[in-house]
Amino acid sequence: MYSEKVMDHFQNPRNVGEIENASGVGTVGNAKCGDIMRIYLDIDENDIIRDCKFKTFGCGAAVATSSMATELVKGKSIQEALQVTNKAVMEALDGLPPVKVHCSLLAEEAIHAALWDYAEKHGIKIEGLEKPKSDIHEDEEEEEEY
Amino acid sequence: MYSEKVMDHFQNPRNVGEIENASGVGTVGNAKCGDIMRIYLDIDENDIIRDCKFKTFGCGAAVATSSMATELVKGKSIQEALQVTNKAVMEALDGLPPVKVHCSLLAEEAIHAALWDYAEKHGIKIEGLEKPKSDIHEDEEEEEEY
Amino acid sequence: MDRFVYLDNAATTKTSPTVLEAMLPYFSELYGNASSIYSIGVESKEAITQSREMIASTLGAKPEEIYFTAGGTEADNWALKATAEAYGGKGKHIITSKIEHHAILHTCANLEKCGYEVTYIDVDENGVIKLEELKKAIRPDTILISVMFANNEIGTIQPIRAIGELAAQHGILFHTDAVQAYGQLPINVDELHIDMLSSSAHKVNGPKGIGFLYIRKGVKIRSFIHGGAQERKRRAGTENVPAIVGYGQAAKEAFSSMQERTAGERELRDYLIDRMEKEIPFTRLNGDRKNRLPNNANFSFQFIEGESLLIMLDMEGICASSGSACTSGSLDPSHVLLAIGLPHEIAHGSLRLTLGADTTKEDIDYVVEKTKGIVERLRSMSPLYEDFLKKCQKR
Amino acid sequence: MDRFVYLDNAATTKTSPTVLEAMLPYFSELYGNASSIYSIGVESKEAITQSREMIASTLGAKPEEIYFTAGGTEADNWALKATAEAYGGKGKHIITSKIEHHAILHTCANLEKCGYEVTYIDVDENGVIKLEELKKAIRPDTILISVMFANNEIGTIQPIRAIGELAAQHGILFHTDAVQAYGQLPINVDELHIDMLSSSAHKVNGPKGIGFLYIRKGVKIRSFIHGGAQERKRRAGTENVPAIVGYGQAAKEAFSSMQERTAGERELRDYLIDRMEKEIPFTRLNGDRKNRLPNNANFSFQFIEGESLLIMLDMEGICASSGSACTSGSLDPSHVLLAIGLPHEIAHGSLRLTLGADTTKEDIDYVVEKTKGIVERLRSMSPLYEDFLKKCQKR
Ligand SMILES: Cc1ncc(COP(=O)(O)O)c(C=O)c1O
Ligand SMILES: Cc1ncc(COP(=O)(O)O)c(C=O)c1O
Repeated sequence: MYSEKVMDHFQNPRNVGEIENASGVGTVGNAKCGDIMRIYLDIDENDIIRDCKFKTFGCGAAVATSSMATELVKGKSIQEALQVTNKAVMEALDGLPPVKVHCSLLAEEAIHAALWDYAEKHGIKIEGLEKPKSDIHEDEEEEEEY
Repeated sequence: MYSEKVMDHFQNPRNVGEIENASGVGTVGNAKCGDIMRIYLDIDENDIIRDCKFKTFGCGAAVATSSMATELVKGKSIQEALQVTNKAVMEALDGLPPVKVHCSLLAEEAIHAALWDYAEKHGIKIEGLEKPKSDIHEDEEEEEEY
Repeated sequence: MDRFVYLDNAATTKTSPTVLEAMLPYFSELYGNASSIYSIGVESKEAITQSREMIASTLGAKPEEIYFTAGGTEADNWALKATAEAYGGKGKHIITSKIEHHAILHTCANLEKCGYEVTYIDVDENGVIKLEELKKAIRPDTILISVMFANNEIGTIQPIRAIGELAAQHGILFHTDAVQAYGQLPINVDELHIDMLSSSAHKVNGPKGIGFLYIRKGVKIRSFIHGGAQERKRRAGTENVPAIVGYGQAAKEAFSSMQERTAGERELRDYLIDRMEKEIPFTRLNGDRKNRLPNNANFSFQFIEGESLLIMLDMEGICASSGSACTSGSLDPSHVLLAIGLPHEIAHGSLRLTLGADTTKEDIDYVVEKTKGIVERLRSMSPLYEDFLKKCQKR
Repeated sequence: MDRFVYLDNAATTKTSPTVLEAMLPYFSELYGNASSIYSIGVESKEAITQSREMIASTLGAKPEEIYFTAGGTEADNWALKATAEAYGGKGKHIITSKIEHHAILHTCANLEKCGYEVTYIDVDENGVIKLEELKKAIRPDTILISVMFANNEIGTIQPIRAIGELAAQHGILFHTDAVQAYGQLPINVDELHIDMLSSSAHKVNGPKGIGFLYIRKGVKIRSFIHGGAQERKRRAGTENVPAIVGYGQAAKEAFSSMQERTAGERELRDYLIDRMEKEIPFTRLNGDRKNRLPNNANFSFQFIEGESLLIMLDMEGICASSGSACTSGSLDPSHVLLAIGLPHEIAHGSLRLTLGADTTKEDIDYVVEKTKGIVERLRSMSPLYEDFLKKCQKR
């Protein structure tokens, strides 16, 4: 069901944990749908993401996309991090099953939420960043139904 | 599906054939339903059935009941022959599958038809013998239907 | 008995030993539920995927258009009832033929009770559907045409492409019961404009209890069996993994051997027909002489009745059938033989012999010899034959 | 991985090797169509008769009340739809429970679309149906009550006798989905006033793709699958002889071993429950502690999600399930866990372990150890657990 990359990131998730006094924290998803992601960012004075950690309640794909998303934004600038879309996360994981695509959207959203938190805390505005929805399930692709 | 007795009478039917100038001949059944029985009787001056033959177009049970019926009436008086019911034929064959019960009715009817023919030819009336129906399928027991 | 000759392959076939072998691991080793997440479940799922792909490829279909069922009957019921349910708003008229299998005819009868109207198209004396009549039967409220690919009793192959084109021209769904044709004839669902197609594994040396319904992508019929999310939510029930694997293997074997096998069967079949017609008087071949299934021969022997014939053949080790196996026990003669115009007493005396890949010329010779003797014996006991002879003498 | 432990016997079971052995001759040797007249067909028919008799005897039923189907789902669909069709004139109201299998719930949803009205009765926190509510739901137009014998997720056994008596008093038909209970609990259809009962072989070490519907003599429901005259004209389709034979053998084995086997399972299950509850904090046993299937244990581990847990268990060689296997792939948590009142996030973190005859104490110890570690690990990754800990610290 999952690609080897997904399984690797699920079994050995990178960047699990918390960051004390993080520059920004974002939590998205809800327990009703079975996945919640929280991303911690440590952003330096040059707007570079020095460190990034996550905690996730959710399925294998939720964990793997969180892990991959943190990997993809670490060391990037804020503007670069904004370019990390769910597609990029999926591609980096060699794809996801159709029912799990929403997990990658959630990961994208979690990063945006953490950045939004950072911006709010610092009273700045990040160009191209919109207030994140906490729940992305409305966008979810449904399997063909009969 | 069939008892050993039925199979024996089907494989080695007794009294197959015709009787030239028979005292009475009866044919019952119709091709539509898939069985036709013809019984020939040779009746002596004392009303004893000296000989009895049959020809049958039909299934295994039709052949076996014809064979058994001829066996049962051979050597009997006309009045005794009238007592040979379909039940007697079935019992003598150790039973028939429910869908084949009508064959035994047909055999009973064929004997009656031959006796009727005898009576008509000789201008006599046989007590207890009614004009036989040529087709007994109306009486047939249907399997439980849903 | 001298020999065992199985000539009832249209009723059911021997599961090929290699098919059985392919199935075996899925009973007691790889028994995982295909919908589960752990490895032995995933292995089941992959086995199902492979089987589905194999079957799709034999029809020129997409894997996601193949839905496994418990057999041909369920597939037929599904196609008809679900189409009726889904398109009942558009219209309530269905067209089929008079010589369909009971899986179609009795389902149609059920639909008639539920307010649908069914037109049953006639066939000619060879069992070929009357296309002109079919054309005329089409109405604005016709939602489905269901005509079998080839008949199970007399083997006649229907003009499926012509029917498919007709249906397509009128925007009507076209279903075909290909239970007898699948694996015997090349079928391409696109070329023939088939929207739905039923099939059953045990007719092609696969296991019993598994079949499939091909449903063209876009055909919006619903589930017939509701429950779990199996088969893309369209057919519920824990997947019958061993049987599905067996069907995949059987399809593979049937299609890879098709040309050679059916050529051999055709030759033997024609030899059988030839000898029967020449050597047994008052014998009629039923069905189309040319457009017939490669393995089907169906005869009527005048003046005798089918069941007696079958029992006597069985005593000689020969398995055959008369009319359709499903209706044995019934007193009515085959509706197919009546539809091609046979009178009742001749319809009652029919014999279907359906060959398999392993049928030999010796088998055929044996069957012809035995049949000859038995027909003779039964005729000598037949009042109809007696009448016939007397009539001839009088002339 | 150190070990392979299969604890998903409620999803499907290994086909017992002796069951498979009983089936084998019917694939490639005794492959005759059971409706045919010749000897190898008759042998098939006799094998079916024996199997039917065996199964009938396990329920205190008559052989002619057992109708073979392709599985539990088909049996459930048949019972509901055919009752609706046959008794729709009397009324259009059906009563069932909120925790039925989807084979019942989705069929009910389909019937609702067709103009029937369905009342779904609540269960208490242990998953036991609320009898008072059921009583009140009965109306003059109620034609059927369908309540499962035991639940497939949480194992809770329902008060079937009380429901049966209630139905009988009101002259309402009573169907029970006994797919999980059959072979695990003694069942007598007369004593319990059951009119119809569904079952599926692959849940009791029989093959997949075969089940049965018990229909009490006199219940006038019609066919669901129309076609040939098989199963006393009530269920069409070529008989799946090997599977039917396998079911007979599996039933024989399940019932002859029932007492000893379930006693062993009960003991191990209680040991499992005991350890899990003691050794893993924030763990909840779902389902009734006493009135539960002998082989079922169902836990919710707070703060973690089920799929992750399952994958990690799989990596340790442990097969288990979360919610119902049929709905995996779906995002909704189990409707059963929601019905017993669990909040969504706890319902998402459930684990079902269902034992088999060959489960050992060592297996259980291994599973507990591994589960402990995995739950700990997943909690360390869980934002919900983080929040919970922080809340505790604050106090
Ligand atoms: C033409 C045709 N349709 C449908 C069926 C039904 O298939 P099954 O018995 O596998 O359900 C058969 C065979 O019995 C058949 O020959
Ligand atoms: C309670 C219950 N009912 C019905 C079914 C459906 O049975 P099957 O998958 O054999 O069709 C199952 C199992 O999946 C079940 O557990």
